[in-house]
Amino acid sequence: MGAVADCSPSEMMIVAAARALSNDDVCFVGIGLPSAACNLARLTHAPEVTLIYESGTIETRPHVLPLSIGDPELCQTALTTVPVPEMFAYWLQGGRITVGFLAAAQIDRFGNINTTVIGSYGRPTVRLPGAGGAPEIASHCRQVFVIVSQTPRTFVPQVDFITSFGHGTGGDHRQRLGIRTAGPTLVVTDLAVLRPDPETRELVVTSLHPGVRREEVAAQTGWPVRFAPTVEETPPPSAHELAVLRDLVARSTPAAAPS
Amino acid sequence: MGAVADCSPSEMMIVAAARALSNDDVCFVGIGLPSAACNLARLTHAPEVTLIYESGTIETRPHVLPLSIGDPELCQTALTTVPVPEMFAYWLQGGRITVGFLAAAQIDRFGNINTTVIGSYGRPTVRLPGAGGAPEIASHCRQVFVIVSQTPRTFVPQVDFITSFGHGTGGDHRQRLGIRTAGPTLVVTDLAVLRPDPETRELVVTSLHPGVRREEVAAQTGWPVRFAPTVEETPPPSAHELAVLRDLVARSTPAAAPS
Amino acid sequence: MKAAERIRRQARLLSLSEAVAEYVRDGDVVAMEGFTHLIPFAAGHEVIRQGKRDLTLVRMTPDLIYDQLIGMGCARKLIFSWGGNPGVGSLHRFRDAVEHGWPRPLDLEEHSHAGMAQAYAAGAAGLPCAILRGYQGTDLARVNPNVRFIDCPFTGERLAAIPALRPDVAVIHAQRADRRGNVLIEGIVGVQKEVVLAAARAVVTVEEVVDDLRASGPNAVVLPSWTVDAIVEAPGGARPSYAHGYYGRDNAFYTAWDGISRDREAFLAWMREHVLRSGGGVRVPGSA
Amino acid sequence: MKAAERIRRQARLLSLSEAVAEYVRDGDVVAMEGFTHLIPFAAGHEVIRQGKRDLTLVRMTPDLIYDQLIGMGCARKLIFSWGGNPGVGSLHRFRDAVEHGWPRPLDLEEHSHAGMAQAYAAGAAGLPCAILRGYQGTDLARVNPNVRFIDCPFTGERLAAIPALRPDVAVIHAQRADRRGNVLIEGIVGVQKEVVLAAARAVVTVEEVVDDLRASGPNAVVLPSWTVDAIVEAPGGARPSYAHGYYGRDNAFYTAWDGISRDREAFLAWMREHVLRSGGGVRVPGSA
Repeated sequence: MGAVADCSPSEMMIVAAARALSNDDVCFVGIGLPSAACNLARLTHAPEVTLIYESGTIETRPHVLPLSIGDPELCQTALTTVPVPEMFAYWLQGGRITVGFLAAAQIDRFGNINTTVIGSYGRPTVRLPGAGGAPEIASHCRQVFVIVSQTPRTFVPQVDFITSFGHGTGGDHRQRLGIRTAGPTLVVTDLAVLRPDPETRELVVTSLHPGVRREEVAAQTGWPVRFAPTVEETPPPSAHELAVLRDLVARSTPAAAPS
Repeated sequence: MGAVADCSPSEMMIVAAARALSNDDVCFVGIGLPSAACNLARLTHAPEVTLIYESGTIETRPHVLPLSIGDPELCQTALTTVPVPEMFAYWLQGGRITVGFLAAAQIDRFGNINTTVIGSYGRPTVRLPGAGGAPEIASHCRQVFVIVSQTPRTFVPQVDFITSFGHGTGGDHRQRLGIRTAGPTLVVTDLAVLRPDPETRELVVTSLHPGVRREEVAAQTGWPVRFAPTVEETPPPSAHELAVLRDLVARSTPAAAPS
Repeated sequence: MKAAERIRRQARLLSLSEAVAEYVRDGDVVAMEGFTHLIPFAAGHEVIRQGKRDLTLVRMTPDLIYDQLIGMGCARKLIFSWGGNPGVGSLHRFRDAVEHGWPRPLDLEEHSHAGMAQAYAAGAAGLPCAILRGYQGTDLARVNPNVRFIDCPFTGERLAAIPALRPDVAVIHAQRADRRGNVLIEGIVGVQKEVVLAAARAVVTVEEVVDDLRASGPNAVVLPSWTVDAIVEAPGGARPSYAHGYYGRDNAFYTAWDGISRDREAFLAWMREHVLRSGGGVRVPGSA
Repeated sequence: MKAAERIRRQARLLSLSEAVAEYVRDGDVVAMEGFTHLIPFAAGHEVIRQGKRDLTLVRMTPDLIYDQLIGMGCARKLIFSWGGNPGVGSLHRFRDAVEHGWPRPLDLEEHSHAGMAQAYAAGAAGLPCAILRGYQGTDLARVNPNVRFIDCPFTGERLAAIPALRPDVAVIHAQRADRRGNVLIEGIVGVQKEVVLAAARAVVTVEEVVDDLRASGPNAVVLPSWTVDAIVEAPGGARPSYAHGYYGRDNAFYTAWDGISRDREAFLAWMREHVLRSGGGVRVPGSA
């Protein structure tokens, strides 16, 4: 329990997300928490993981976390940098990416993601940044990992706007739309790990972070969240994982470092 | 007449074709005679003419005539070299080319060009190389210049196969197909210069090379060729034009140099 | 023979004010591109100083440059695919215009990056539309009538189609131009080549005008002088974004912008101080 | 999590014979690309030596490499856009196969360069088809059922459509690979990136395998090791075509080929002498 006590929920979230990546993955990296998780993986158990940012930077190895999707660090440490139309056409749509790593403003019980508006599109109460690369990341990567803090505001029964299609209304909805990829297979939060039910594709809790109780997760979820038959406890961050993450955060611009 | 006497019909053809280019032109250059004419223009009256070869070489200034469309000389002397899909999409189809300069195996009275087969497509008597870039050069360049030796075999009433669409069956045929460019506006041969009639678009003789008689042109044309109301005499090559052309030919591979 | 004049440009070396005055017109569809890198801030500030109005602004990532143009009332419409302050949060002037119509209402045409990148490529390629496998299941296709679907004539697969983007004027920033007006772009090259080739007019600001372009290798990204109308020497013209090989991204200013832009008055005061009163249009705090 | 294995390749350093034996199979759709530059002759000769049969050969410009494969009876079909000996004349073995069915009949699927280049790009981009403004008024559209037309959903303009090219195996030659298997291509880059990304398998022969790729600038044309299956060190492997930065094009041999290839027996004698009996497969006359 020692390691847990002195690690923040955000650190636990990033570590748990990082562990999902392997050396075999070619990962399309979103900015913020996904970028932190992907680079932690690269700096710990998956030194050969291939990281790609939508700015066109292929096989990049940033020494610090980028603030933007196109920071100088990304191009300077990349194997090569291609034009943006090529990135989306040949590399993403071309089906060369194994994992798309996304954040979310809202995610619903079927893994659909909203980063466009809170409220109605025509008269939004909050205008969010919008789609960026996410819609096609969600449809073209072999699978999608989502990393997001868990609150009733972010975990909603149904998103206000489907920016990135997850499992739609569940079941075989993706296949019915002609989408060939697996979609969201993993959602890592500051409390737990959720995965889609094999049949209904509803997100269910498969692992609780150390010290987190089911009631807390239920309270932070906007729908009556279900738990897998066997719910595991997420292994706490190792001293090494924590040290590498904290070094990475410490040497990055404050704004780029997840708090 | 002095200059004429010691210049070959082929030299007269190349010089007459070269004169049609100006410094303002961005020219998509075919290999062989078109390449000789375009580079002669660049080395004489049009030093700023922009030459582009379909291998992706933009603004190239070869010191010797290339044998192939992608000789090292073309890339080494180019402003930049782009991938072939980009060349055809952004540069040719994008409408950035003022003149497409083509050769032909067969050309008919409406400027349609055949470089595919003599005889039927299924059972050809002669299988020619085929289309290459020509079909889209013919449709996307603002105008097309053709340079070809004039014989009854090459100047036919109707081509066996339309590889590159000229004026079709004449009149407004191009517009009816939704083609927005002028098509063949100039055909230069070893005997004469032909241009399309403004109405019918049939190729008519507008200029005879020095010493060439109408009967010779008629004898070398596979249809009853018509002559413009006023037929000019092509100005003979100047001593300078001839000297530059012969230097260019002399320093190029024998195979690349038009005889 | 004069066809040339209609399609062949010839780059002229102009001052920033001359170039913007001549090539950016009220009511234009204007695309100032640069994907995080090489954002043409100096040119954007000159557009604000000249008080251009009723612009349709086109940009994949509006970024601070369009937050400023929108906040100063230059735009009537925005065509975009991601409108945030990268890594920081909201573009508050963009939000204020969309949520409260201040200083004026802003029409939106919204795409994904993939769609918008291919729409620029289609514009450069002289196609009326782009096709992609995209927008499947998203509400973007529901709210944007410019996202339609066609069937592949061979497989029957349903494909998204978007109209080609063909701005009236493209404005980009690049590292170098030579004295003939040929332009070199290096690093994260984004959609700059596409937007210049897609637009009817093109203005390029550069870090420096040089005798030798110093292109790295035969396949460097070069825009020939005859694809550009105006070259403007504007050193630092991409700050607070960056220019690969010249200066880094001013992440501190991007972070500070969140506070500056949150409040209308604070925003206007900043613009008066740092843009309207500035001649060169390249003075941005934190870019020292 | 194992999705990776299905789509991620990992380049292995193999001998030419190993690579061709493992990745080029009888009946394959094979694309050996290289637009005049970097034509993979060494690999083509190894395909001939290993007696591969019933290949569908795909190449914009068949060039001497396919004239040799066709003359040796390796091909049942050719997908191409220009089938001549550049600047010299006919490809006689190609003509003999088309005109007289020797050594066996050859099916043709014929395109324009523009169509074929976009078909490769569509293959790389995971699209089922490419669209272009092309083939208007030509008989190519009449004789090739793979040229169809669609209407733009916005303007109604008629556009040509071609199925994406997705070869079973791509074979290219490049300047360098590093020890991890990353590949650098410079100069006239043709459609090499597209064909490698479009194909199910990819073999790359290189002039040299080095510690440092020495890419010129951040935007050099590089194929990551995970897009390639086999790297083969084959110095001179593009002769008699050329390798920018290494050796020039053997125009004398291209010219001589006209005489060698005109006669069936002379052709066979040349192939026996210079290809079948050669181990490395990179010995070509005039390439000294």
